[in-house]
Amino acid sequence: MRPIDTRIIRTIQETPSTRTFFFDVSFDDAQPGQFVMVWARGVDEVPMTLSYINAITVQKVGDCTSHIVALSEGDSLGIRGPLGNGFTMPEKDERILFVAGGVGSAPLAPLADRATSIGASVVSVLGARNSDELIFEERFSQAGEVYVTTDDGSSGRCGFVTDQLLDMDVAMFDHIYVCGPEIMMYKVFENLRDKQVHGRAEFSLHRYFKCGIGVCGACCMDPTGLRVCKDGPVFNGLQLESSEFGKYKRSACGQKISI
Amino acid sequence: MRPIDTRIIRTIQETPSTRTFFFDVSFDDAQPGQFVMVWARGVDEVPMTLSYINAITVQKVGDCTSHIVALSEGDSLGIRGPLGNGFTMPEKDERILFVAGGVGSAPLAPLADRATSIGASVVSVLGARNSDELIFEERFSQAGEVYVTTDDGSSGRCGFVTDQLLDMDVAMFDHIYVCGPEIMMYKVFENLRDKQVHGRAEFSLHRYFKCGIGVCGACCMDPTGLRVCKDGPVFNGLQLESSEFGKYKRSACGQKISI
Amino acid sequence: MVNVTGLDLKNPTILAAGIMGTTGAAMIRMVKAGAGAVVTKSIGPEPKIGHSNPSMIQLDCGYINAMGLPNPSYADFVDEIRIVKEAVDVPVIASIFGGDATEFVQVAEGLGSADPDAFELNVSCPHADGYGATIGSDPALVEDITRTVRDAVDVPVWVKLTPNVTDIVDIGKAAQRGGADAVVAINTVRAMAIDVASGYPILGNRFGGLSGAAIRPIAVKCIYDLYQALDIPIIGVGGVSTWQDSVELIMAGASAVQIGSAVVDSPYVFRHVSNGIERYLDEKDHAGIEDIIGIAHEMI
Amino acid sequence: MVNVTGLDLKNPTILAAGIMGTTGAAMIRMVKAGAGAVVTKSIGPEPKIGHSNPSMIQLDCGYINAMGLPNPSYADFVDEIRIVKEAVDVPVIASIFGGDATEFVQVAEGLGSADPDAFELNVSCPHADGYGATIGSDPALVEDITRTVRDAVDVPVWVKLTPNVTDIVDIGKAAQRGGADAVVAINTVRAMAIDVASGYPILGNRFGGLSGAAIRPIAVKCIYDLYQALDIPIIGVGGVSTWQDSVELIMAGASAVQIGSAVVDSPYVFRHVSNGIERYLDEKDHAGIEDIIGIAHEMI
Ligand SMILES: Cc1cc2nc3c(=O)[nH]c(=O)nc-3n(C[C@H](O)[C@H](O)[C@H](O)COP(=O)(O)OP(=O)(O)OC[C@H]3O[C@@H](n4cnc5c(N)ncnc54)[C@H](O)[C@@H]3O)c2cc1C
Ligand SMILES: Cc1cc2nc3c(=O)[nH]c(=O)nc-3n(C[C@H](O)[C@H](O)[C@H](O)COP(=O)(O)OP(=O)(O)OC[C@H]3O[C@@H](n4cnc5c(N)ncnc54)[C@H](O)[C@@H]3O)c2cc1C
Ligand SMILES: Cc1cc2nc3c(=O)[nH]c(=O)nc-3n(C[C@H](O)[C@H](O)[C@H](O)COP(=O)(O)O)c2cc1C
Ligand SMILES: Cc1cc2nc3c(=O)[nH]c(=O)nc-3n(C[C@H](O)[C@H](O)[C@H](O)COP(=O)(O)O)c2cc1C
Ligand code: FES
Ligand code: FES
Repeated sequence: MRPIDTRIIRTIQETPSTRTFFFDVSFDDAQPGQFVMVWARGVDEVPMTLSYINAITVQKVGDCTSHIVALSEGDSLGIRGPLGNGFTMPEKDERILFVAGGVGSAPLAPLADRATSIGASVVSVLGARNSDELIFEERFSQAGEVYVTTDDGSSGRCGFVTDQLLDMDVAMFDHIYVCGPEIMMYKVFENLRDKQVHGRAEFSLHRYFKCGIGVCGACCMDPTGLRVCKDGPVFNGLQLESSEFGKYKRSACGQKISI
Repeated sequence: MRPIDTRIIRTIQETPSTRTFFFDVSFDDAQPGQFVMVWARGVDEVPMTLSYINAITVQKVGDCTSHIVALSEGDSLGIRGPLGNGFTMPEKDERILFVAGGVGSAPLAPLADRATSIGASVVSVLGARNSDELIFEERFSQAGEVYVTTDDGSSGRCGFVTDQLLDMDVAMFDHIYVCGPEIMMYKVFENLRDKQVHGRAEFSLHRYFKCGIGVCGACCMDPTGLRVCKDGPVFNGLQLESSEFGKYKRSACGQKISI
Repeated sequence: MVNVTGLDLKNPTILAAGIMGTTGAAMIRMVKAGAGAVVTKSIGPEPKIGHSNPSMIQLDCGYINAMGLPNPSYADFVDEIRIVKEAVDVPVIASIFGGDATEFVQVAEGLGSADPDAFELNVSCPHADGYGATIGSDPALVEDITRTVRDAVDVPVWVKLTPNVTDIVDIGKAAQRGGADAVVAINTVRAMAIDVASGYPILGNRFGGLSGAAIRPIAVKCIYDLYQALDIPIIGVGGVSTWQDSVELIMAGASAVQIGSAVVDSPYVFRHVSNGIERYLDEKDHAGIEDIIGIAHEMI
Repeated sequence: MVNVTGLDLKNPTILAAGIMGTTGAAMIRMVKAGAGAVVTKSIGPEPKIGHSNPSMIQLDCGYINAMGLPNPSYADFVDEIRIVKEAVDVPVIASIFGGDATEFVQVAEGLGSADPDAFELNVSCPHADGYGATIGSDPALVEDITRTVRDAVDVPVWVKLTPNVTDIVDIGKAAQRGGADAVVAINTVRAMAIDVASGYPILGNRFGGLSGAAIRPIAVKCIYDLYQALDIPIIGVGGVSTWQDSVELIMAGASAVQIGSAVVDSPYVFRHVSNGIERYLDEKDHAGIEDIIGIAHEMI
């Protein structure tokens, strides 16, 4: 598909560096965890999770995201999607654990909304650098109990999400959904693997995307060759065993970069 | 569409110069009056009406038809279709007149079958050079009364279909369907127009087809520019008023040829 | 109203050469269905029946054809042009071909009495030995033929280009040097389809030209490159079936667009496309099509 | 089993260059999904990040891409080839590019320690200034580079051709004169797409190459023409996604087919296509693919 011309109809400053952009186009078929390719014309095109059925939540990290976060109501973007595979849908009466780090809560929040609406039993662990950087806390609160950890202790527990996990019986959950910086996700993965419950966990991965549709191979994982853009971005913990996950990723030219 | 590879599973010698070829492919959506482009590989591709849902009836007139009539069971042809617009479907209790000349009965016969099955009231006038050249007489008999005319009187009335029409009250029919040599169709057209019932009549026309799908313009009628291959081959009598019909057609290079 | 090379087009959509252009009546029908101008079938010095059938088939992407320039010759066609000219008030452009400059002039002059509003030189048909692209791949021949026709007639001369060359800009520049008033891009792309059941090439001529949606991205690139290099207008053609398609060609640099294969479904494609362009210009507050011709070049 | 230039392919389907060929793991996956051989991403002398995004989009007909030859350089890539070679028993062909003969040889030699089974020279990428088609449109350069690489390595050398030339046969003959063991046809067709909402060319590089179903008829014609003119085998590529598509290329003259864009839906396209070819050969009582290579030329 060609990029769809999408107009920004509302923005919310979520944190000092992160804004949510609501569009006049709604991706009604999108599953939580699916992403779109967001084209800032004349700049670049980058992958972004749908944080609502009609919105993305963008953290400013470089060129393209700086351009995007500076946009206002009425501005437009070119959007291709929804792409990739989302999370496995939880069912009523299932027990769910969300583990989010920073803007990693973006793909999980719509799933939390879904969990709320079906009445699943939810616990969330949200980590952030500081209290300002917490995103979508209310959406997780609506769904169930929320534990917050911050690096500086400005909100919730001082420490990392993994600290919180160590205090919990992760084996009691039917599904564990994880998104955040890879180093954090990998720590969570190790924790869950130690308890042999990583098969119940799904991780939303980030890799450098070029085509975004599963052709070029830029985003392939070692050693399976699974494409993050097409076979992912959501993977089950078992798929990530003995993989590059947590160890390295690839730059735009294909060179390995340590995580 | 590309030509569909179609195998001949049965043939019937209808007359000394005409054979019907049944295919292993059935054009179930085809309406009576629609045609297919028949590709004799290495020779030529020519238009042929579907005389059954899975058959064509071919009269040998030149290169390509000579090649086709020489084919046997097991041989194959490339078929594109069904193409064009067929006849208006008659309804139960309607009174129908068929007027066919020679192999012109091919597009009308499936309509006669249809009329039989819905129980319409049918009269048919079949013309041919001689009794040997009569085609599908039984299919029309099944549908209702049949009048036969032959040029040499070897069967039925000696004379032309128009002679028979003059003896009939054509105004009593709801639909009049006509196919045959253009000179004969035009005579029928004049007859019906004189009685102001040509608006109830439909004629299946022949013109030289190149593309067969309505792009090239080779088959266009004057002065409307209607495409016989796409807007036809079936036209209502009113559409043919003051047209080239009965006067001239075009050769493969576009020059006018008198009828 | 759109002005291209001095001709007033009713709207920016033009019937492409070789499509519904064999008879005056067919062209009149296209005008009634909304064409802002019409180009005739390519006409040559002698009657030509063209290649044997199949001469056009629809593929999963686009169409492939090898008509082989069937035409009744200028002597027989001049009346068809007269018929259109009398019936409609849009420009009628005569597409002509020949084996050399002399034949081109012979045809142009032979059709002259019917007063065509312009000539389009077909130096781009990919499946006519000795004609079309055989000539149109050679800048010197293109320049020579363009100049000779240009000198012989007093209406605009458009030169239709083939994309089947290493650099279409070379050929476009040759046409411009020869005095072309506009170039038309693109003719069909050399192509072939084989029947896998039998191994036979499907077209009677074995190979032919690809048209329709498959070639639009190729046309866009050719038009973009020509716009950057030429001073004369470009008329875009290739795979247009919606107003969006036409706007894409215009943004690449086309001053008007021709529509060919897309008449397959309905001649009203002209009306739909031109209405769509108008709506788009309105919505975007553009005064006219000039505002968007070639704007892709400024979007950096 | 199919033998092409001395390489034993498990089946006639080959992963095309630049598709899922950036990592050893991805290529191994393609082999497991049925590829009879794999071609790597085109590798050059220096790391290259390629053009900015969007670098590939799906159109209504086919795909358009301008990756810009992103690659980690031969020095970093040699290990990826080693990984594939160790894991699978199908030929691994290294696609390489450079700005001149010396660079080509530098890359070929740099990858040599991983023992690629053949080299495919990319002189055909349409959107890499100074590389690819810039070189591949010039018969003299193609001949020179082919000969120089041919002399420097002791495995087969395939030369991948661009269709964006007036006559692909000229380039194919140049490759043959230079000692190519096979030619690969075709690389993508120069093309462009413009966003009508904004006027921006969609690709980061503004233009790129068309692939997928849109170009298959173009590939068929190129292969057909090359088969008529060359003595070396032709490997077909362009728009194959079904076994019928592959048989069409084979009947035109291809000894094997590469598959690129069609992995979009599933890597198992290799298995489906090769199984389909086998079924077809069985049904038609052919002993092997040799029976149908180029048979379109005999069907008259
Ligand atoms: C599936 C997926 C979903 C994502 N969802 C979100 C989201 O909801 N919110 C959010 O803020 N961020 C999200 N990201 C990350 C986001 O894509 C990057 O932050 C963005 O691409 C940075 O672009 P830049 O030009 O601003 O930074 P640059 O300065 O160009 O690069 C900074 C870093 O961003 C990453 N990056 C740059 N370009 C790409 C690319 N084409 N593909 C992948 N990563 C790239 C690289 O790691 C790079 O090192 C997601 C990434 C992926 C893969
Ligand atoms: C809509 C339609 C339906 C037809 N249905 C039947 C049918 O059911 N049975 C039947 O026997 N015939 C039918 N015909 C006529 C049939 O197409 C011609 O008899 C056949 O094309 C002759 O081809 P040839 O090579 O044998 O003869 P040629 O020697 O090539 O030509 C003899 C005459 O056949 C006609 N003809 C040749 N090629 C074409 C063509 N491409 N398109 C149209 N006419 C052509 C011309 O009038 C020509 O003068 C139909 C024609 C049309 C237009
Ligand atoms: C059936 C057919 C006949 C054509 N005949 C001619 C012709 O006579 N002269 C010419 O210059 N171009 C001819 N063309 C090319 C078209 O004018 C046009 O350039 C091409 O089809 C691309 O446009 P489209 O994709 O809108 O069809 C023909 C195309 C088709 C499909
Ligand atoms: C995303 C993408 C990247 C490509 N990269 C290369 C490349 O690095 N080297 C090369 O020779 N061809 C490259 N090609 C061209 C393909 O190998 C192939 O020739 C072309 O895509 C046509 O085949 P297809 O229609 O099956 O995709 C690339 C094509 C695509 C779509
Ligand atoms: S980014 Fe191209 S395959 Fe994933
Ligand atoms: S035969 Fe081409 S339009 Fe009818």
